Parts: sequence; C-alpha cells; structure tokens
Amino acid sequence: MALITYRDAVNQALAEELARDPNVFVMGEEVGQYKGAYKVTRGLLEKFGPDRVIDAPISEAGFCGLGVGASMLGLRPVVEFMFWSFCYVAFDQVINNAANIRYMSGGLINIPIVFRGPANGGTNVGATHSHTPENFVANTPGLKVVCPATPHDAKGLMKAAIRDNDPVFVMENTLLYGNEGEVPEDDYVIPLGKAEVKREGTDISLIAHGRCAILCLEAAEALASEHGINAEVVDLRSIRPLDEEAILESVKKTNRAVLVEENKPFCGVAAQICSIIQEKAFDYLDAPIKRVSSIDAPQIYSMPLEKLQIPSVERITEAVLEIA
Amino acid sequence: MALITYRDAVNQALAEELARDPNVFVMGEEVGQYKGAYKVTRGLLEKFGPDRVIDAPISEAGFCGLGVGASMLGLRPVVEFMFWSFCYVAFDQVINNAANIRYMSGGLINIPIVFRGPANGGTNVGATHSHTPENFVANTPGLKVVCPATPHDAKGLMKAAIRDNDPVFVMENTLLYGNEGEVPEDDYVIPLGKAEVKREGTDISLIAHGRCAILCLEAAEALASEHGINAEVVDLRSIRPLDEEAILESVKKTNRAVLVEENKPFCGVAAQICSIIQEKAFDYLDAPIKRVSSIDAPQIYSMPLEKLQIPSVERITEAVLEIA
Amino acid sequence: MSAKPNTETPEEHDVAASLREYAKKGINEGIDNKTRLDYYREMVRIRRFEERSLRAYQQGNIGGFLHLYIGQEAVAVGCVSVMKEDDHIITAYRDHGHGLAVGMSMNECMAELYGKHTGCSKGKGGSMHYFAPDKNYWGGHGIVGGQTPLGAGIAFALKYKKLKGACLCFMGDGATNQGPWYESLNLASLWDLPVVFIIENNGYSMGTALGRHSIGTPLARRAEGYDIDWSTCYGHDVYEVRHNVGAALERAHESSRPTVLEIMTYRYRGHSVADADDTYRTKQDIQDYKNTKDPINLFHDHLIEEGIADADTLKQINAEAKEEAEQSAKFAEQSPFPPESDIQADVYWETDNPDERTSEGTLFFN
Amino acid sequence: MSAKPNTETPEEHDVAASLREYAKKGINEGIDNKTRLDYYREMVRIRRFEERSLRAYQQGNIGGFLHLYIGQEAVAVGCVSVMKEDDHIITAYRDHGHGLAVGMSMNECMAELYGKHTGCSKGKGGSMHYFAPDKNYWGGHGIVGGQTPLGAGIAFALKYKKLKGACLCFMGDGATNQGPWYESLNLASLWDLPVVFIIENNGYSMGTALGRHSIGTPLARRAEGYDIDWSTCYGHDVYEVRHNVGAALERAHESSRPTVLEIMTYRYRGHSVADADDTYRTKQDIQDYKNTKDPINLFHDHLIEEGIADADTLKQINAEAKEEAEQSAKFAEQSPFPPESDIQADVYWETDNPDERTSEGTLFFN
Ligand SMILES: Cc1ncc(C[n+]2csc(CCOP(=O)(O)OP(=O)(O)O)c2C)c(N)n1
Ligand SMILES: Cc1ncc(C[n+]2csc(CCOP(=O)(O)OP(=O)(O)O)c2C)c(N)n1
Ligand SMILES: [Mg+2]
Ligand SMILES: [Mg+2]
Repeated sequence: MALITYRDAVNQALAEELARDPNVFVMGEEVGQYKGAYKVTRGLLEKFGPDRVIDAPISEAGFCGLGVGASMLGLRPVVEFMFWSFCYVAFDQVINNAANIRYMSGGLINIPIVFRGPANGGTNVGATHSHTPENFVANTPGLKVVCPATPHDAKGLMKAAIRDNDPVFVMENTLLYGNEGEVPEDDYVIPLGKAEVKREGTDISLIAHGRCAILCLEAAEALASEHGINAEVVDLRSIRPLDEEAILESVKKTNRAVLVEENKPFCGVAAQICSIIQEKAFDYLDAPIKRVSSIDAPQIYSMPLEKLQIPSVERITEAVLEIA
Repeated sequence: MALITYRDAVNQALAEELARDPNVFVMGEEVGQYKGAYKVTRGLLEKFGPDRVIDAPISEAGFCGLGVGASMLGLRPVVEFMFWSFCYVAFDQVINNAANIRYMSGGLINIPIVFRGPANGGTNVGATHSHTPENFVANTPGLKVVCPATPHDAKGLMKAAIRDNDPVFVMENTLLYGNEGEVPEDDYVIPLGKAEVKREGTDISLIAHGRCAILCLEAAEALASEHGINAEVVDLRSIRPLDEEAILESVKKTNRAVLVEENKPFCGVAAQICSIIQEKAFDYLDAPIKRVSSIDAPQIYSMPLEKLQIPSVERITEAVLEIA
Repeated sequence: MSAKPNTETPEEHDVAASLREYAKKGINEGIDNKTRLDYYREMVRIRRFEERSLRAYQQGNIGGFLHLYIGQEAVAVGCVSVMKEDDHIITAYRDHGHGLAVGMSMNECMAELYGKHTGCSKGKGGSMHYFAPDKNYWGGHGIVGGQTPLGAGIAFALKYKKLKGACLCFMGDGATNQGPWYESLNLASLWDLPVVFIIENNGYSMGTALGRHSIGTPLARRAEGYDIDWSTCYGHDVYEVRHNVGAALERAHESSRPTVLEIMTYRYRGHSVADADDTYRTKQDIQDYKNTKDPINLFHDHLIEEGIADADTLKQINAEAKEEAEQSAKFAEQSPFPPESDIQADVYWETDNPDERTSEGTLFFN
Repeated sequence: MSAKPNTETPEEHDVAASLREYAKKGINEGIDNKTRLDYYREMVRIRRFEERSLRAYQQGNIGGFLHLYIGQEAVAVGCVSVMKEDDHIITAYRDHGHGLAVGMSMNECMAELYGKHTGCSKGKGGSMHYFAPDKNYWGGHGIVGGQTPLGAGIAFALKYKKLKGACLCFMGDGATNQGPWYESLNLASLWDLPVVFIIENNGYSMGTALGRHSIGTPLARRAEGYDIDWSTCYGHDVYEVRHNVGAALERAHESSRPTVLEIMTYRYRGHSVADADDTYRTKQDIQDYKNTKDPINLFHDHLIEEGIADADTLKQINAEAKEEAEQSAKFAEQSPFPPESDIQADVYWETDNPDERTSEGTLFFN
C-alpha cells in the first residue's frame, strides 16, 4: 500500500474510472487546463483529452443539468462543484431532475451521475462558501450521498459512486485534501452504505462522517488518556444509504452516543441519526444522545472564531463528558 | 368573528398590511391580473394598483433576488412562490442572499422580506411540484419559517411575518385554502415561534405543523372515541423560531410523543423535534418517539397512492397505538 | 448569422396561400399522399385525445394539472415528422402532443393521466411527466425551463457518442424567462452541440401575455448574443414547421451547431384545464384564431383542395381518432391503480435490481 | 438602440492619445485639477492597499480568499466618481477597490481581512463581503452572479421610492455565465429599472480565458435581446470610464432605463492570491499590459504632461498611500478579534434588538 494524499486518492479514482469506462467523463469549472481549483483533477486533461475532461463556464445549473441529460443516454458524468456551496444555483437540477426523473418515468430512465467536490467550513471563506448540504441531499429520495474521511475511503467510495447506476453525491473536504493515508494499489471499491468502526470502544459511541470522524478519533484518544473513557468511533462514510446496523450495534454496546457533524444543527444529519437510535435502540440508551454540530449561525469569516464555530476535539470531549 | 376561508384570511392579511405600510408590496407570478394561481391575491391589484401588486415573469431567481435587494433599502416585499417547489430555481437567492447578508455585513443591513406560497402534496401534481422545504429553510440560520394550519393562524402569522425585520418564509397549503374558520375582525398578529395546544390531552402528545396538525386533531378524536386514548395536539405553527417550551411541557405531561409532518423522513422537521425531546426530556419518555412522515419516495402522481404517501389519520392512529 | 423574423403582421398573412407554398417547398417536396394524410391523422389524434382527457378531468378521473395541447398540434406533428432515427426530443409539461406524435399509444398516455399502473410512467409521473425513452422521448418536465439543460445534455451525449443525431428541446414563451436556458445557450454554442431549442410561443405564460412577461421580440433573437442561428415561423402550418425544423436539424446534423427556432402558435384552453382564462383574453380572441388559423381545419381544406383526400376520408379519420380516444379512456378506467408497494419502487435502480445491488445499508427511512 | 463596440484592435489603440481626448470630453470637461488629482490618489490608494493586503496574506494574517483589484483601479474609481447622492453600488467578491472608492477607510477594510472586530463587517464577511450601506455600498458578494438580481432590486427600490437614483451593479466576464443575470436583464428592461450592469471584463474567469467560457462578443451585446442599450469601453482610462458610465447613469436618471456596459480591463494577480496563474497566461502577457496600459502609470504621465501635477507631488501621493496602507495593517493587527459570543450575533435583527423582539421561542439550536 502506498501512502498518498486524499487529493491524490480522489485523483486516482477518477483516472482509473476514466480509463476503465469510456462513458465516464469529468466536467466542471477549472477541472482541465487549470488542473482543478484544488488540483484534484491534475493530469486528467493530459491523459484523457478535452473530450473527456471538460472545462465548464460558471453555469452550474446549465452544466449540472447537461450532465443529468447526458446520463439519461447512458453516459456517466462526474460533475465537479468547485465548492458544494455552489450547488444552490443548480439546486433544481439536482433536487428535481437528478432525483426524480427515474421515478417519474416509472423506472424507464436511469441517472448514473456523480456530483462531487468539497463541502466544508474551516477555511475562512465566509457564509456563502461554507455550506455542507449532505442533509438536504439525504432528505431527497432518489439521491445517494457519501462523505469520505480518509484517502482510502475517498478512493474506494468515489469508484463505487462512479459505477453506481443512481445519482451519487460525493462530498469531500478541502481541509482533508492534504491528509495522507494508506491506499491499496489494486482496484478496489468500498460499497456505499457501509460504515466503518474506525476505533473500537466500550463506553460511548462517537458517530460522525467526513472530517468530523477524524476529530472523533482524536477526541477518543484524548478521552482515553485523560479520562479513561474508551470511546468507539463509527465513521458513517455514507449518509444515504445509511448503515443503520452499524450505528445500532455500537449504541447497543456502549449505551451512550455523541453525534458529530459539521451541519448546522436544525435538521442536520445527526438529527436523523438521533431519531433512528432513539426509535430502534430506545431501551439501550443510558443517557440522552448528545449532538455536536456547527454553532448555529451563518459561517463566520474571522479565523479564530470559525475554528470555534465548527466542531472541534474540545467540543466533542465536552459533550462526551456531559453524559459519560 | 367571521367565518372565512384560509385563502381569504391570507388575502386579508396581505390587504391590511398593504394598507398599513406603503413599503409593503406583493410580487409574484400571476398575483395581479390573474388574481393568483390559487386566487389568494384576488382584488389586491384593483385596490393597490400595479406598482404594489406586481406580476412577475417566471424568473424566480431574478425576482426573489430583486426582492432581497429591495428589502436592503427598507422595502418590505412579500414575494409569492406559486408553489414552494419553485424555490429550488431561486435557492441560492434565499439560502445565500436572504439568510446571510445581515450576518456578513456585521448587522448593518436588514432583510425584512416575506416569501410565501403553498408547500404541500396531496394534489396529484407529481414529484417536481410537491416539495415541503420547511426543513431546509429551518436548517438555515438567518431565516424564519412558519406553517399555519388554520385561517386564524394564517392571518395572524402572515401579518407578523410582514412586520418582522428578518426574512420570514410562510408555507401555506393548497388543500387548506378552502377550509373555513373563525377569524377576528380586528387587527391582530400571532407571534412567530408560539405553538398552540390545539387539543389538551394526557396520554400522548401529537406534535405537528401545517395540515398535519389538522390531521392530528382528527386522529385525536378517533383515538378518544375508539381507543379511549386522550391525545394532546401541539400545533407548532412556527418551525423557526420554535416553541421548545410547549413541546417539552406537553411531552413531560404525556410521556409519549408522535411527531407528524409532511416532510420526507430523512432530516425532516420531526427529526429535529425528536432530537430536542430526547435531549431535554429524556427521563420523561416512557416509549420511543414515533414519527409519521411522507413515505420516503419522490411524490407519486397516482391519486389513491399519493393519499397513502402523505400522512393520514390512519397512519397517525397506527403510530399512536404502537406506543400508547 | 441569423434569419430575419417574419415582418408581415399576422393579419396580413394569407394562411392558405402560405400553406400551399410550403407544401411544395424543399423538405415538403415529393412527400407522398399517404404521409400527408398521416400528418392530418396525427393532429386529429392529438386533438381528440386532448378533448377526451378534458372530459375525463371534468368527470373527476384525472387529478392535478392537465395542460392541453389543443391548438398547437401542427407544431409537435411537424417537428416530429422531420426527426431521424438518432434524433431525440424533450419538452415541458404540455407534453401529450409530443408523446402521441412520437408514437406513444393513447392507451398508455390516457392511463397515465388516470394514475393507472398501465400508464407510460406506471401512474407515477402524471400529465406533466410523460416519458418514452424507447422512442427517444425524454419527457415531460414540470419545472419551467428545467428541461433546457437536459436537452443540451442529450445533444452532448449524442456528440460524445459520435452519433449524427440531434435533440429537439421544446419550451414555452414563458420559459424563456428562466436563467438556466441562457446558460444552456452559451454551452450549446460554445461546445457546438446539436440541439434545436424550439420556443412554442403561444402568446401566454399562464395568464401573462407575452408583452407583460418578456421584452425584446422575437424571443429567438436572444440567440444572437451567443452566435446561434435563429428563425421564427408560424405554427399552424405543419409544412412551414417542417421547413424550419428541417433546416435546424440539418444544421445540427451537418455542422453540429445549435439553433433557436421560435414557432408562433396558440392554445385554445386555459393554461391548465382548471384555470379559467377570462382574466387575460376573451372568448372572441380564441374564436378568431380558430376561425382563421386552426391547424387542423386549414390542413383539412388543403388536403381536399389538393385532391389528396375527400371530405369523407377525413371525417373517417376523425371518427377513428375519436373512437381510439374513447377506447383509451375505457382502457384507463379498467386498468388497475399501482399497488401500494409501488410507492417505493422505481426510486433507485438498485432497489429495482436487488440481485445486482452493490451498496449496503438502508435506502428508505420509513 | 445599441452602441457599436470598439472595432479597433487593442493593439491599434493609442492609449495616451485616447486619454487626452477623453480628458476633455463631455463629462470630463472642466473638472478642476484637484479632482483630477483625486482620481489618481484613489487609484493609488487602492493599489497600495491591495499590495499591503497581499503581504499580510503571505504573512498568514489573512485567511481564505483574497481577490485583488490590482490592474482594474480605473474602473471602480471612474465609476464611483460619477455617482450622485442617490446612486448606489453593488459588486462581486473582488470588492476592495469599490469599497475604498466609495470612501470606506483602509482601516476598516484591512481589519476586515484580518477578521478583526474593527472590520467593516466586524470580521464576519471577510474579503469577499465588504459592506458600507451608509455609503450606498451594498457589498461584496461571493456567489458569482448572485448580486445581479440584488442590483436590480436596489434599482427597483429607488424607483418605488420615486428617487432619482440608480444602481451600478458590477460583475465579471465569467459572471455573465450565470442565468440569474439574464432574468435580471429582462426584469430591468421590462420594468424600466434604473440599473447599470457593468461587466468588468478582465479576460478571465478564474483560469478560463474569455473565449473558452463564453461565445458571442462583446458580452454586452447580449443586452440587445432585451432591448437594453449597451456599450463597451476600455478600463485603463478613468476618463473613458467616466464618459461611458456617465452616459449610462444619465439614461438611468432621465429615462429610468437600464444599460449594460462592458469595460475591458485586466488583473495582474492570480484569481485569488493563493492561485498560481501559470496555467492560462504568461508573465509576459501581464508585463505587456503593465507596460502599455497600466491605469496608474498612464494617468501619472498624463497628469504631468498636462501640468496638473509634478512628479514629486505624485510620488508624495504614492508615499502617503503606502503609509496609509501600512498604518491600516498596524491597526488591523492591533485590533481585537470578535468575542466568541459574536458568532451568534448579527444573525437576526430580533436577537440584536431584544427589547423590540416580537417573536417568541428558540431561534438558535445549540
Ligand atoms: C420554475 C417554475 N415556476 C413556475 C411554474 C408554474 N408554471 C407552470 S407553467 C407556467 C407558464 C409557462 O408558460 P410557457 O412557458 O409559455 O408555456 P405554456 O404553458 O404556454 O405552454 C407557470 C408559471 C413552474 N412550473 N416552474
Ligand atoms: C456560483 C459560483 N460558482 C463558482 C464560484 C467560484 N468562482 C469564484 S470567482 C470565479 C471566477 C469569476 O470570474 P469573473 O466573473 O470574470 O470575475 P473576476 O474574478 O475576473 O473578477 C469562480 C469560478 C462562485 N464563487 N460562485
Ligand atoms: Mg406560453
Ligand atoms: Mg474576469
């Protein structure tokens, strides 16, 4: 296994799938000549040419819809949002068109499209650029959404997403792009909808996705060394489909849960996880489920304050100590 | 008090506020000459003229953004979505502009705008036209959202919304427009964020908003007469701000709750209510909280099936019987 | 770069003479009589279908919206008649005419309106959301303008696959007010996509007359800013429609270039049948159009005048279409509704193909 | 209806001669020397501010994005100099130049970049989101094209209030690819709104050259489809800018009609300072523009040539601006960050004005 960055893991996934299937193409702003705003698509234009690695104007509604249209005819577009925040100018195309066409056609049409890009705060780009819409997407039947936390997961989930016959939304994270991790050299996929227990524990379940899963791992170490609390960390990886079984199994073992997400709290993903746990593991809960979400306000620009606004090891630890 | 329809209650609220404040104007597709797609704005053009009752082209991103811009200068636009489903083509304007400008300006700019229109299924208009985005709106700090269930509430909340200095999203319901109810003749407002216990009960709390509150009232009657269960019905009326106190008070009394909403379940409003109850009334719960949401699929067109897809008295009753 | 719009006023336009002229021009030259009669039959079938569906709506058998195509028949029939094997078509919610024109059966179309399991979309899409991908018909889309990027995408896919096909993407005059269309125009021209955007300009966006919703006419002229060829034509004359769409399709096939074609037409009924249309036009307005420019009447008289058919034959065609529509209503009535389990079918490819499912975990949350 | 675009190629353009000519033309006639010098000072202040902020970014004092206005100074200064009391202005994320031009202090602007409580938006908006409503400056907007309907809305409000003002709404060449702008054009023309859409065409949308992101030039020509007057001009010459914006503003004031004005300009730095710009242009390209068309150098030479100022005076202005920028960085450095409680302040008017709150219940959920 090679030690590569999250960025390169995504890049490899794209390159391998472009090589595997001529119906796969990559489209988005600055993905080609500029090599990607975050250099995720570096080298793809040179390898696969401008017919398959396509620089688009700032017309998200236009090119996302174009991708959906192309997917109806069997192509497999991988459409990049430079930031997921920009999906709002294309929201109708993803929520009405990508999600509903299969259904409204009585199953006659498939939409094998991938929308991908970073969705995160923490980089001081302000309220308009820091949205994390995985909850909106997961609310929408017909769509799938994954939020990989590690290079290994990013590559495996991206490849699964591209091969999937339904629309899959992959939410990456600019703060993770530089992280390194072991990634197998051979072709592999990680099934959507499979959580991973990234740390086994007995006292409390920390359930998270995306970068928050990494924070939970750090918090778990701190809890172990400083408080003698042995936390289990469940990385959801995929929000829809969702690995309910893994969630419930962990909570039934630990009897306590802290749910961590970067979503703003009202109707964040953790609200749904909470609802599932309390319904299906009610009798196993020894304490209320706690949630750590972003502080409920538009994203602040100021650097030290934004650090306080998004979940942190400190806030996770505090939440654990309240119920453990 | 006069017995008037929900439609006329909204109409009265608009007329009264237009008369009260010259900064108020009404804008939307077919609101003037055509009297509104659902005749909610009937008579306003005649009374207030084309400068204040403005027919807009099908340019939701354009005219919603225009409304936000106008509100920055102190006007109080009341912008109609013919269906709330159409807010997706204007999503960036409402989620980034209406919600964030005050914050990003450090509080220098206010956005006293109202977006209103119907958000509901049950009328066989299919997946693209049946969205209920109150959960998306409530997820977004900076926005407020109310879902009135009765003519009385519709008028009082609409007037409060128009006088509010923050962006308020009012979600009505085409299936309620014809419902009649008592509405005071004098000028009144209902504060946003105040739930109403529409039926007192002791055995279980039915917590809902919009038309689902009406369904809960019917279900409560059936439960009383057929099963001897005395259900309390809490109509949230407002989703953000939210009357947490009323929710918790009711649950602490009844120790059981069924949450009813027309949202699709994943991260629906009820997920958030559930999360609040289990966190703040954990020790009062004698059974898992149950949820009744729309069946998790794009909205089906077929008439008898759509009836089954959205919440019904039967499904509410069943859910109650599972835990009561 | 761009064709001149018609400069004569509609009143000056001698419709019968124009029809005669277009009947022999270019693409319409040498069409055999059977085919000409087929155009008539297709238009009549659409109208009779729409009339029957209106009755079904009034009887309470159809719910939601019902946007009738009555008055616009020559547009869909003319356009579709020019399509070749690799050409594709997509439209908005006023989609019955296009569906029948591409060869969907009245039965599946009517059953869809009734919300029946035998409908083209199994009762899931309804009036606004017809689909027949086997006939290159990609819907039926309810959100105004939302189909325009899809149309560009279909054209993109054809080009990507190196097929010599094009996409006809229909929209209303009101739909030109949706921004995504302009994004699509730029993409289509920048990337040389074989797409023809056809504005069916029936003069109204719901209850808003053209001049109250859009400024700058003809609407097709907006293509100029994107270096896209455009033209306008009348839509009551199936031959004129064929002539103009033919040119656009040829451009798409030969040069892989987009076109915007604005076709002037008219709808006779309310925006949806539940809408009274008395706030924005008079009954007389409608009658005037019917009297002078009804596409079916004009074509009827023309066929007789040219000796292509006699009145009895045409009457017969009408009777057959009416009977076919009647039978489709019976079919729809007698068909079953979808079973309750169907609500959650057809959402994901994966759950419909459980043996091939690769993902795990929960996909539905109640 | 529409002005002809410049037909001479940029290479043929004699910039100094043109500057001389515009300096005396129409709106620029009879400006006193002090004011002319002020234009210079404003441009210089912007450039020195931007250079200082770049250093601060490189030192790690500024986070996120930093979109510098260097190279485009004559546009904001020229435009703002024509504005009257009731005129308003709004722009995209490349917003420092406009902010300084309308009279925001370097201190509040720099402190905002540092995320400090003394910033114009209390450290909440950052580089992309400057606001100064007291100076009729409505931001600073991060979503490309998202400010265009807002600009139409400001114009709408002015008209609604029966004020004789207009709104200058700035956007980039790349922003013309966002659909909402076209919706705004139709609304502005249909409703006679006094708005001037100013395309600051700097040749690139991030790393994508104009010809790779848009087809059909000049971009302003797209206004034609909406019966909107348009023109293009060069943006290195503050007088030429004033001349063209002046005409547009007059149209807005006198006839309440919109204009689209495309101003050709150039940015010297990467799209944001963190971006290397070596994938889409060469250092030589940038140097060429600097050598021949730098707005500050050209104006510098012109002022001397006309005897309006001597070299020392101009040097002095530069030194003062540099010092002012330096001081603003000190001010920013020494200013406090917002307190933690500020994260949830300024979200709702109501929570900031608790005594006047009319709603009840919970507004924040953690
Ligand atoms: C985004 C959006 N806004 C509003 C509507 C409601 N609506 C449906 S059709 C229509 C009028 C469209 O007129 P036009 O495009 O001219 O088509 P026509 O009905 O005349 O065929 C409106 C306002 C919608 N479906 N989608
Ligand atoms: C809707 C949206 N898509 C993408 C972006 C990312 N982005 C920011 S600026 C920019 C380029 C804009 O170019 P232009 O409009 O020419 O303005 P300039 O930067 O040249 O001033 C892009 C792609 C964004 N902010 N918003
Ligand atoms: Mg129309
Ligand atoms: Mg640019």
